[in-house]
Order: sequence, then C-alpha cells, then structure tokens
Amino acid sequence: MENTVTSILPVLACLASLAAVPLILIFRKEIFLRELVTFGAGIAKFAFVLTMLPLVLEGKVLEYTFISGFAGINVPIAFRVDGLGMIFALVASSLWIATSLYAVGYMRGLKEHAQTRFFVFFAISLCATLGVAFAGNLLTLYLFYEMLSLATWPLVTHHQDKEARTGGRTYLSYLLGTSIGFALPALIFTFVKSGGDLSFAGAAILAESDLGYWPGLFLLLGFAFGFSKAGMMPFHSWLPGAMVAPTPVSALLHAVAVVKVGVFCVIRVVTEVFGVDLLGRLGINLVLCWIAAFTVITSSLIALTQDNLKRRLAFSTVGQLSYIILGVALLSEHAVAGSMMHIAMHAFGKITLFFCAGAIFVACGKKYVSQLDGLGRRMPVTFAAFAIGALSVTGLPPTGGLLSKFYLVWGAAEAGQIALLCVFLVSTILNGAYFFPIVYRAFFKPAPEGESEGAGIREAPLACVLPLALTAIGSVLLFFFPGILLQLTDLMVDPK
Amino acid sequence: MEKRKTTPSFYTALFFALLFVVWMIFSGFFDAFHLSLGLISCAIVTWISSDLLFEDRTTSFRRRLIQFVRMVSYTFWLLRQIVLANVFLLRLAFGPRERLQPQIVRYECGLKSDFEKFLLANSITLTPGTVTIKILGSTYYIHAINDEAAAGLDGEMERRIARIFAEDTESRKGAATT
Amino acid sequence: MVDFLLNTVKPHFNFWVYVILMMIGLWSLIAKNNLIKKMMGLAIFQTAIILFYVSLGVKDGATIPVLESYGDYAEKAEKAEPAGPEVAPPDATPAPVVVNPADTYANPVPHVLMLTAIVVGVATLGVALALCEMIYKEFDTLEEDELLRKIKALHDDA
Amino acid sequence: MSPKIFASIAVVITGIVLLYGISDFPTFGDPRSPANSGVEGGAPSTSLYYINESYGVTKVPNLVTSVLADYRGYDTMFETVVVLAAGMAIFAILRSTTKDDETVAGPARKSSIDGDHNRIIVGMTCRLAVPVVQIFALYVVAHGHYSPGGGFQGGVMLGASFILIALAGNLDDALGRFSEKSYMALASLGIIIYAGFGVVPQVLGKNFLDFGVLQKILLTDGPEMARSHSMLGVEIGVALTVMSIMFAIFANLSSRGTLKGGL
Amino acid sequence: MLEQLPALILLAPLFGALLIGLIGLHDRRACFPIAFTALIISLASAIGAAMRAFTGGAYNYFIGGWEEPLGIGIVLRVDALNGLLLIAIAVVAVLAVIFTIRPSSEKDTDKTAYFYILFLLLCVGLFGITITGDAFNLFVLIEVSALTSYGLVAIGTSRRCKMAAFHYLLMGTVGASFYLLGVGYLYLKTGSLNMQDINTILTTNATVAQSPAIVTAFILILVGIWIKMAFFPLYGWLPNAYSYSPSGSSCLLAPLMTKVSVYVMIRVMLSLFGLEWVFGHPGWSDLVVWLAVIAILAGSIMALAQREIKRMLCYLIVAEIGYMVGGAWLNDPNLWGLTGASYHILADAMMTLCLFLFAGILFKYHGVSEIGDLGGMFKKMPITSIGFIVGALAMIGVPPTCGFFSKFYLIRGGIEGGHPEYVAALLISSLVNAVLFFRIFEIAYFGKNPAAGHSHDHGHDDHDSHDHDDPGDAVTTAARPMREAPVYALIPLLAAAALIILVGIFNGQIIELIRLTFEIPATVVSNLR
Amino acid sequence: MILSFDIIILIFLIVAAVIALNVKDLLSSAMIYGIYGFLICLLWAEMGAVDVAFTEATVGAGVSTVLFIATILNTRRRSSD
Repeated sequence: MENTVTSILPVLACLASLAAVPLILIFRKEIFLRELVTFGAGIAKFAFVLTMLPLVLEGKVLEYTFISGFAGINVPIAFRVDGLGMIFALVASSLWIATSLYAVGYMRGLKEHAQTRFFVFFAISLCATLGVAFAGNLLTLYLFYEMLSLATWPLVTHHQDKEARTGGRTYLSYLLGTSIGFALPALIFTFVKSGGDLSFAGAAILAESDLGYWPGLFLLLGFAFGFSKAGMMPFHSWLPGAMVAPTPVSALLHAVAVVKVGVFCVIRVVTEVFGVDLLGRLGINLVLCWIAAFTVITSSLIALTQDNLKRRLAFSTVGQLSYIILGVALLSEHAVAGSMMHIAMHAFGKITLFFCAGAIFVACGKKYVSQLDGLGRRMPVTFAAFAIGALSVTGLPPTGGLLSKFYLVWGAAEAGQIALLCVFLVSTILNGAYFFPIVYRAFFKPAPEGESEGAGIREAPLACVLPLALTAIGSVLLFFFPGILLQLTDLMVDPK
Repeated sequence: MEKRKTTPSFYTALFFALLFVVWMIFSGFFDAFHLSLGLISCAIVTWISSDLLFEDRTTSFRRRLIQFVRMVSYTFWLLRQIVLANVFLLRLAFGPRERLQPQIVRYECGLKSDFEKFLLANSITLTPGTVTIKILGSTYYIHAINDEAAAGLDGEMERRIARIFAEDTESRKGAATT
Repeated sequence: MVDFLLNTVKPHFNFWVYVILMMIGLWSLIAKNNLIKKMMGLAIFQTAIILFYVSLGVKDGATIPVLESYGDYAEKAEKAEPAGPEVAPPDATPAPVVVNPADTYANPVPHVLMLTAIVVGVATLGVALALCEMIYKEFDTLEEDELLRKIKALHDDA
Repeated sequence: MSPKIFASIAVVITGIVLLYGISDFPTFGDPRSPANSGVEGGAPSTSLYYINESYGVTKVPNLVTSVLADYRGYDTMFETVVVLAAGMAIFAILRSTTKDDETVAGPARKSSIDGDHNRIIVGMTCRLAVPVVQIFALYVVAHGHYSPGGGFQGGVMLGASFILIALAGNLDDALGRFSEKSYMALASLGIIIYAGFGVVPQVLGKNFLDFGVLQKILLTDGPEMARSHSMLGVEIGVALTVMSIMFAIFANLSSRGTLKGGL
Repeated sequence: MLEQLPALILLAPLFGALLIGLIGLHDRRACFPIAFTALIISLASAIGAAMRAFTGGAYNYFIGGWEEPLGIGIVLRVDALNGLLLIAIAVVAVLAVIFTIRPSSEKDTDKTAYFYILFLLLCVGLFGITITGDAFNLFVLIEVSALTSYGLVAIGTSRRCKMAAFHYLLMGTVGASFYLLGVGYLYLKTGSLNMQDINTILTTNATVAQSPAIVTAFILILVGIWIKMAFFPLYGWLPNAYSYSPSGSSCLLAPLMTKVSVYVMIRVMLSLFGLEWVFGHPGWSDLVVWLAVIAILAGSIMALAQREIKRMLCYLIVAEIGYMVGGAWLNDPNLWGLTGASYHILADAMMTLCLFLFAGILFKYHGVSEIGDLGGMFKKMPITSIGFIVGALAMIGVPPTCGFFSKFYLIRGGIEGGHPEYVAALLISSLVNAVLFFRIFEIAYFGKNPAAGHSHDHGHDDHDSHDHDDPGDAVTTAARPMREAPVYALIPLLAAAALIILVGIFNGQIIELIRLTFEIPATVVSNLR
Repeated sequence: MILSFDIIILIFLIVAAVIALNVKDLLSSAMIYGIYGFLICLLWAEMGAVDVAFTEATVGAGVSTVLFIATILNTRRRSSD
C-alpha cells in the first residue's frame, strides 16, 4: 500500500473506552456520572472512528506501531485501519452508543446488581473489539481476541447463578479452548512458515509460501475453528449457551462485538494470511464453504424448533455468521464484498432483534415465543422494530440485509457454485420461517385468555425503546444509503 | 610435710604447663610464631577446661611431685604385669580348652577416691585375662578367663595403688597425664 | 572369568568396588523400610563417591600431598608428619619419559574436593536424623510403610 | 511395584551406566591420567600446577591446605556455610523452647551404665582425655599448613571434645561449658571471620579472598606469607563454626531439641 | 568497586544471615530489617553486575585473584542469561521476604531467626549456583541451597511436613550426589573443574569428547539435576515438599529452586558440554522431549485432580518443568526452544511467585487451602484477586502476560524442531490450566463466602483437615472470614503481578539478551541439524 | 603388595557395608557403620589421602556414628529390616 499514513487515531479510538474504566470505577457511587462517562467514552470512540473515515475513504491506510518492544518475535503491537476494519469499527462503535443507552435502561429497569462491574467490562470489551478491528498484524489480532474472550466472561455470567455458571463455563471453554488449541498453533505455524512476518500490510502473509494442500487445509481450519467466536459448527454451541447473559450483553455479544470479531478474524485470515490467490490455487476454500453451508442450513433448522426467543435469535446468528464466512470462502469479488457488508447489515438487524427481545423481557418478563401472542398491539414500536430487524436479517427490502444478501448470491453465481447459491436461497426461506411467525403472533393473534392483567403491559422505558428504534431505522437507512459501505468494500475488494 | 596451701591458680598454671609440653611434643616447631600459637592454644584450652583435670586443688606441689614419681614407678610395674599376663594368656590360648573357665568374680576394694578406683579398674582391664565389668560402690565385678587369672586378683595391685596416694589422707585425687 | 577379573576388573578394582558400594547404598536407600537404615544407605552411597574421587587422584608410588623438599620448613615438616611412606624412589623401570618430580605427590585436588563432600555428607546426615526424631515424635515409628499408612489414615480421618 | 523390585531396577541401571563409564578409565594409579597431569596434548592439569607452583606462592607445604584454603577457598567458605545451614535447619526442626512439651524429652531414660561405674570409668577417662583432645585439636588447626588436618578436622575434634563431656556426664555439663548462646554466636562468628578475610581484600581493591594483598595489614614480608597467615585465620574461622555446629547438632539430637537431660 | 559486584551479590545475604545469627537470635525484631536490607543490596548488585554483562558481554570474576592458568581458582562468570536470572532471584527474594514480615502465628515466632537465616542462606546458594563458573563449586552451592530448603520445608508445624522434608532430603541428596559423581567423571577425563576449561577441552579434543566416561558424566549430571528439579519420573518429592511447607518458605522455594535447577541444566548443556556435543548424540533429544511431553501431561492431569490450591500449583510446577526441559532439548535450528526455555525460567519464576503468594495469603490470613473454600473471594478480596487473576492468566498463557510469550517461543521451537508432540502437549496443558483456573474463578466469583456456609458446603472433612494436616503454617481455627489481606502481603503480590506483565511486554529485550548469551555463530546453527 | 592390601580392605568394606545395612538392631548397625568408617579411612590413608582419612575418621567414624546413636537412643532400636 502506497498510501499509508502514520496516525495515533486508531490507538486513541481503541483506548477511549479503556480510559473510561477508571472513571467508571471512581464514580461507582454516582450512577448518573457513571453512565455519563460510559456515553462520553462511546461518543468519543465513535468520533475518533469518524475522523478516520474520510482518510480511509480516500484510499489511505492508517498505521501506528504501538509497542515495538516485541522485537523477539519481530512483531510489534501494531494498528492498521483499512476498509474492512473501518466497516467493523463503524458498526461496533456506533452500536455501542446505542447499546449503552439501552443497557442503562435495561439495567435500571431490572435493577440489576453490580452495574459498575457490568459497565467496566463492557468498556473493556469494546476496547478489545476495536483492537481487533484495527489490528495491524495477526499477533495483535490474537491478543485482542483473547482479551475480548476474557473481558466478556464476567458479562456473560453477570447473574452469578447456577445457569450463568454453566453458561459461562461453556462460553470460556469453547472460546479459550479453541483459541489456544487451534488458533495459537496456527498462528505460530504461520509465523514459522512466513519467516517471522505476521503483518497485514502488503501482500497476504503466506502468498509466497510453498504450502501444500493438507497443511494449508489444516491451517485454514485451525484458524476457522480457532476463532470460534465465528460460531462455525461444531464449535457453535457456546453461543446459545451464552444467552444467559443480560440482554444488552447478548445484543452486543451476538450482534456486534464477539461474533463479528470471530468472522472478522476469519475474513482477515482468508484475505490477509492466505490471500485469495493461494486459497484459490489450493482449492481449500471449498471445504470451508461447505462447512459454512452446513452450518447455515442446520442452524436455521434448529432455530425453527426453539421456543426461547433469545435462543432462536442465537441460532439465527450462528447461521448468519456462516453466511459471512461462506461469502468470503467463495473468494469471488462480490461474495467477499457481500460478506463484508453483511457484517454491518446483520449487526444492525440482529441488534434490533435482541433489543426487542430485551425490551419485551423488561416490559413483561416474557422470554418465549409462544408467550408473545398479541403483544404487538401493546408494544407497537418494539414489534415494528422487530419486524424490520427480521426483514433485514432475512434479507428482504426495504432493509440493508437485502443488499448484502444480493451481493452474496451474486458472488456465488460468479464463483459458479450453484449448490451454494441454493443454500443461500433455502436459508433465506428458513429465516423467514422462523422470524415471521413471531411477528404474526404478536400482531395478529389475540392475547391469551389468562392475560387479563396483561393490560398493564406497556412499552419498555424510553432508554430501551429509543435504541431499538434507532437501530431499526439504521437498518432501513442502510438500504437506501449504502454508499459509504460500498465504497469501503470496494476499497478492500478492488483497491485500484 | 609442709602445710602451705597451694592456690587454685597454681593448678591452672600447672595445667597450662602440662598442655604446653603436650603441644610441643605434637608440634615440633620451635619458632616464635608457632610457639605463640601454642601459647594461645594452651591458654584457650586452659580457659575452657582447666577444671577438668585437677578436681582437688589443695594438695601441695610437693605432694603432687611425689605422687607423680610413684605413679611412674607404678606404671612400670603395671607394664611388667601386663607382659607377664600376656605370656600367660598366650599359653592359655594354645593350651587345652578345658583350662578356660570363664567366670565373674566379685572383688571388694578398700580404695576411697574415684581416681584410685578408676586406676584400679583400668589396671585390671589392661591386664589380660581380667576385665572390669561393673563397679557398684566399692564392689568390682570382674570377668576372669580362668581360675588362675581370678586368683591373680589378690590385692597386690590395690595395695600399690593405695601406696601412691597413701601418705596424705587429705588429698586423694591426683594427676596423670600419661 | 579369570581373564575378565585380571584384565577388566583389576586395573579398575577400586572403581568396581566403588560402584558396588554405591549400589549397596542406593539399594538400601530405596528398598529399606527403616528411615535410619535409609540414611545409613545414603551415607554409604556418599562414601562410595568419595572413594571414587580419592581413587582417581592416586598415583603409583606417590606420597601424600605434603611437600617435603621445599624451603626451611622441610626438615621440621618431616618430623611433624605422621608415619607416611617415604618419597618413592624414581621409577626403577627404564621409562622413556623422564619422571616428573610432581609425580611423587598424590593429586591433591580430589582430596580437597572430598573434604568438602564429607562435610556436606555429615551436615545432611544431621538434618536427616533430626527429621527422623521429629517424625518419630509425630508418628511413633520410623518404618516407612507404617508411616505412609498413618499419614494416609490422617488424611482419611480428616 | 514393591520398593525392592524398583530398587533393584534402579540399581542395575545405574550400575550399568557407571560401569560403562569405568570401561574407559585410565588404569588405577596412573600418574599420566588426565586428572593427574592433564589431557594429552593439552595444558597440564591444575593438580600439576598446585604441586609445582603453589609452595612458591603460598609457602604452605601441605598442598591440600593451600588448595583448600586459598585456591579453592571460596568452596571451603561455602562448605562452612553448609555446616551452618545444616545447624540452622536442625535447630529449626528440633529446637523447641516451649515448656509444656513434656513428651518431647521423653520419659526419663534409665542410663544403660550404672551411676558409679559411669562416674568412675567413663567420667574419669573423659576428664583426662578432653584437655588432650582439645589441645590436639588446636594443634591440628594450627598445623594444617604442614601436616594433615586443618580447620575442619580440628573443629570437629573440638566439637567432639564437648560431645565427649556430654556423653560422659550429661548434656547440662557440656552446655555449662559451651552454652547455646555461645555456640550460636561462634557459629556465625566463624564464617564472619572467614568472609572477613575475603572482604578486607575487596576493601583494599582486590578480589574477594585475595589474601596476598593482606600483607599491608598482617605486616608480613611479601604476599606469600600473607597468604599463609590468612589461611590460618580462615582455618580458625572454619574451626569455630564447625566446632559450634557439631556440638550443637549433637546437643539438639540427643535431647530432642530441649537441651535438657541427655542420652 | 563496581567490579566487586558479582561477589557482593552473595556476600550481602551471607553477612545478613550471619548478622541475624549474632543479633537476631536475641532480638527477633532485628531479623526482618537485616534480611530486607541484605536482599536489597543483593538486588542492587545483581542489577549492577548484570548491566555490565548486558552492555559489555560476559565477564569473569576471579575469586582470590587466581587468573592464570584458568581453573586453579574459582571463577564467577556473569553473562546476560545468568544476569537476568540473578535479577529475577533477587526480585523474588525481596518480594517473598516482604511477605514474611509477620509470622503467621505465635508458634512460629521462636523460629523467626532460624527462618530468616535459612531464607538468606538459600538466597546465597541460589545466587551462587547461578553465578559460579566452576563445576564443583556448583555442587557445594547446590548443597547450601538444598540444606536450607530442607530446613525451610521442615520448619512448619504441620505433621506431614517433616516426612515431606525427609523424602525431599533423600531425593535431593541423591540428585546432588549424582551431580557430584558426574563432575568426578568429567574431572577424571579432563583434569579440570572450570566450566570454560572443560568446554574447551571437549570441543577441541575429539577423543576425550567421545569417551564413554564423558557420556556417563553427562548422563549422571543430567539425571542428578533432573532429580533436583523434579523432572517427570523423578518428581515425587515436590508436591509434598512444597505444599506442606509454610507459606513464607514455599513462596521462595517454589519459584526459585526448580527454576534454578533448570538453569543449571541449560548451563551444563550450553557452557559445560556445549550444544554441539549434546545434540551430537542422535536420539537423546527425542527421548528427552518425549519425557517432557509425559511430564507436561502428567503434571497437568494430576493438577486437575487436586483440591488444595498449593498442591495444584505444585503439580503445575511439574508440568512447567516439562515445558522448560522439553524446550531446552528441542534442538531446533534457531534455538528458539532453548530461548523459550530460558525465558520461561524468568516467566515461571514470576508466575509461581505470584500464585504461591496468593495461596500463602489465603492460608496465612484466612486459613483457606482448598479450592472449594474460595467462594466469594472476588468480592471480598478484590485486590488479592487481581493479583491472582494476573498470575492465573499468565499460567494459562493469555497475552500480554509473560506466560503467553514463553509459550509462543516454545511452540515456535517445537514447530521448527519438528516436535509436534511437544507442541500438542503444551497446548493441552494450556487448556488444562485454563480449566483449572477458571474453575477457581468460577468458585471465587459465584460461590458463597465460606465463613457463612462452610460447614454445609463441603462437609465436615475440610473443616477437620485444617486442624490436623494444615500445609505448613499453624492454623488454629478453620476458615476465618475473608477480608482484604494486609498491605505488606499485597505489595509483593501486586508487584509480582506487575512483573508478570512487564516481563511479558518487554519480552523482546529479554529475548535479545538471552540470545546474546548463546552466541551461536550461523555456521554452528546450520550444523546442528 | 599395596594393591592386595587395598583389595583386602575393599572387600572388608563391602562386607561391613552389607552387615551394617542388614543388622536388625540399629545400635549394632550404627557401630558397624563406625567400623566401616574406620576401614574406609584406613584405605584412604593408604591411598595417600591423609587429609581425607583424617576427616573421615573424625566425621564418618566419629561424629556420624555418635549422631546415629543419639538418634537411635531417642527413637527405636529395632528395625524391621
């Protein structure tokens, strides 16, 4: 890349939320100030990201070497902002603001304990997320990836009850187990194979290497399964398990930070470690494609059977994540673009859905799909947003989901993989099948008999409703104004 | 018999002198450096354990000297006895088995002081054929190899020992540095 | 058999014995049940090592490593010496190599090292015996199998 | 696996390894062996250096002493430290000052030897022997330069002389002569003397234990005599520590740490 | 004065111990200040001595000034590797001594002086082992450290610590004896005791180097050191010795004893025999690496089965030793394994210190020794918990703690050296560590405070076990209510935690220094394969 | 001549060691260990290592034996092996 700019902005963006940690701790008694700090940090973070946006759009790449002290491995802790990172950072930082707002409402609404701890780890998680987004090399990526795993554990187990305990245990054992068991050796193998180079700058790390089919395949799968936050089967089951977390966490985890970090890592690996050329030459991408396709279909089918709303959303997430991986693994230009876009589109859609689920829980304490009959009339905003989110995730107009799905299907066609194209189509139908009954129930089914006291049910507090409305609107807006996204993906797919 | 009291410090000096003689026998270096080392060493040992050797510190030097001379003559006598007993035992060893009659003999002695008893017990043991097993009060239990050896415990030895310290009834303990 | 003894064992007889002693020590260290016996085994083990060291410093026909022909202390040193063999006469065999005067003194280095090792040995022994006394005080036995049983019982009871 | 089988296996394996090494040894008593005169074609071994050169440098005919106390004096200092450490470890394990521990001392043991007998034969012998042993021990310390012996042997004998007192009478007698306070102090003092001989050269700008430079302080003619005298000083330090600790170990062991009664 | 620093490192704690022997026995309040001052002086000298090696390369310090010919006197040799280790030992010792500022119970007070003397002498021994350049002197210092550590293990009031100490003594003495014997074989063939000298002979004289006696010497030395460091088949003494010793002792013993032994092994391989010689024997490397693999797995699995924190940590040490031995023997062309092993010595010292301090705090102030009793710890003792979390994460190998980087180098060595089994073992052990520590996290995070629910949480057996076989310290009652530990216990813990991260962040510089020591010319590196 | 003297002592040494380790009465065992100590000290004196012999005489045969006996008297005299 000729257009590199040295800038400390990515570091600042990354650390903005970390800087908030001591402040949150100091103000742990002053609830208002504490929340203000959280917002402030979120806005600051978003602002930092936004200031970088014009530069990135110009085709520049921002770089910053934070600690060059890792000279022993010759891999510094480096930051690097390119189009893909920018997409992810934009999504994450903007949604954090929404989530913070929502979290305030949610936590207050349910009078959760240990809110300070919650916000602290929330902030750390966001720091790690942006760290992953802006990581300049594989090591930095891995470092922040691990940091995220650990920082989200207290969030997942927030309730500190038995269920949280098992959920947390599954969560960590999957995430840490795979990252230490698969990703770390894959990373070191890459390191050895490439002669000590892990940097994302320039050509793909292994582009020049003489990797054979089987080593290549193992390495690829090592990464793909190692970054198990991406939720590929068979390493997906942490995701439904982690649903024990409070909803803002689920929203953030399962729509934005954690899962997207997973797929982001996989995309990075495919594009920057192997490179499209090498994968295409070896043909190992197809294996990944089929695993992803399998995940897409299976998880959609499982989602159909789930009654717990959040679990259904979780399985939906599993499927959607594999869309992204599938898209990347197809290697065709539009498929890659599509999966990059899908990160954003799905994030907006899914976070809306989770917000809605949380809002329903805050408002009436209902968790199951079968209990939602007739709620739509009492909580119109929530369910409208839910409908929009569902549309977006399914990939129907007028939401952003359509665009990314369109690109993905186009990419599949481009790659000549008709079977995989069918997978996309089938899964879209399945998506519809598990989402729209909910909307239907809410709006068109009458409230059950025993719900006489249900008259008391009203919309959740404003702090809950506002964010979900915003994100729903965001989903729609992304359909009409996808320009920036397209520009950013173009940067990645076709730098020229 | 002069009754002039000898002071304890005299005995300390005597102790020191004896030690120094021993040192010189050991050392064999007579230059100033080694002699001064010797003096220091002897001083240290005198300081630590001069009380061990002479329990009774009232006996006059003259008395001690006489005792010493007698002691030496007793030693020669004892040596002769030992040689004789050895010859006896040798004959016994090569003789017929029946002549061995191991037995334990009780022997009453009239010696008073510990040192005398000690000397007697050790003399008996040193003489082949007899071994002091136990002392209870003034009774000695002695193992003898046969009757003849047992008969040899006729009190001659005890008399000679008594004679060493005989003249002066006050002072009983003596010095023996051999 | 005789050949083996003469050609292989005899030139290194000391070393063979050291190995045997060491193995005796090691065996009792592991196999003996009584802790004091174990310690005795260890002590024998250590003396075997010392034997090895001392053996490697031996020179045929050499005397103890106290110089006798130097300086003005020479004749006094002779007297101060406890009975040691006289300086060995130069080798009678017509050796092509000139006999080095240094060959008439045993190698002092192993002796120095072994002084240290003996001290270390007795220090270790002291500590071990102290431990034995405490173990006996706690458990009223010094037999290892009983001790292990009692310790296990202690753990199970708890 | 029973310990006997395990022991046999361990012993056989170790034995084989050791004998394998022996197969290559120089003949016993060979003056030309590498240990005695250096590797073939290489530099002469250190032992030859000691035999040929050390007298000129240290004026100590006993090579063992000069190597022990000067060339490898650092080793010897730590050997003394080992003794001190062992002593401290034993105190830490055994020494108990608590009053209520009646069981520690055990039931009053009936002496195996009858009182009179003990007093007359053993006690008297011991009284005669102890001064001789002590003066001999001091002789051994002082004459380590010329004859076998030195600080360590002398120290052990000094310690043994006190042990003898304890064995003949009881521990209280011995402790009356050499109390716990004094042996603890002397044990430390011994190494302080030793290390002091090392540190003073450092103050004078030379390396640790470089005795040669002490001629300025000891007022000897030439560094050789300074070395010789320093070695004596060092040996005295060793003797102090070893004496104290040897006796202390016995005192603690024989009384189970109570320092009362005795065997 | 600066050139005297190598000697000063040892002399400061030595004189400290002697001063305590003179003064501290009468007034035990004097013990701590003396010990602390001595160790601080040591630390300063260690830093000074090491800096000189870092900047000017390895240098010798001739004790007694006996320079020519090499080997007549005893040499202290400081290079970058042992410079680092010296600093680490001093740091650990200083931190551990701060932790011991107050005895844990009245019963311990009459042994305070002995404790500090042994403590300082142990430091003397460890410094000496690290710095010496003489094969026999190493033995003497091993014994200094060994005898003191027996005392430190046995100083506790627990019923079982005496037995543990006895076994430790037997094994330790056999180990040291094997080492001594090995040195004897070396001396027999080379006529020298100086490491550099022996190395020169072995590298220049092929007939000597190939002799069976030298091979035997190497095996004996290696086995001896393995016994001392509790390498796999010979590890039996370690868990008992460390877990039944009092906290103050184990905080010094656990981080340092085995690590210094590993250092000795590396030193023997590197400076005594030379890597070319060691790896010139085909099959050895594979054999040892496999042993290490078993060690790692066995240690990890046995750690899983433990209920007591200290015991669990002890088994983890066994596994960590497997890391280091395996790493040192990987024989990869760029010596990353050896580098990683050397780095891991430092890293593991800090990690173990941190965790043992944590276990010590829990036991000393709260009487807690079982994992199950940790419930509610995160809430009740947040600062202690932070220290513990850092240590645990380092043990798991989470970046940017030092544990991650050492694993990184070791795995790199494993891959480059063609030992996938080693890499796999390392990863499995990391996973096991993760399971182990997150189990504790969970309990500490979710569980109830044991003071309230102790009796019905774990049945009566835990309760009683404190009375009968507490690990080391005297504990009069069962668990006391959890409170934040006092400052003098927290300072070392947090400092250790900070060091874990610092050693991690500055791993680049440390690695450079370590590799400076290896001084492997490019040609030799290529010949090694 | 010297060598045969050597050999005799060495064989005695082995015998003494075996007996010392196999006597069930620990006190006798300790005494035999003392004998072992003196034998080995004799051997070393004969090999020219007078200093070592001296030390072994004072330590190995002297102090060690005394320490053994002190401990045995304080614990139990019988041993099962």
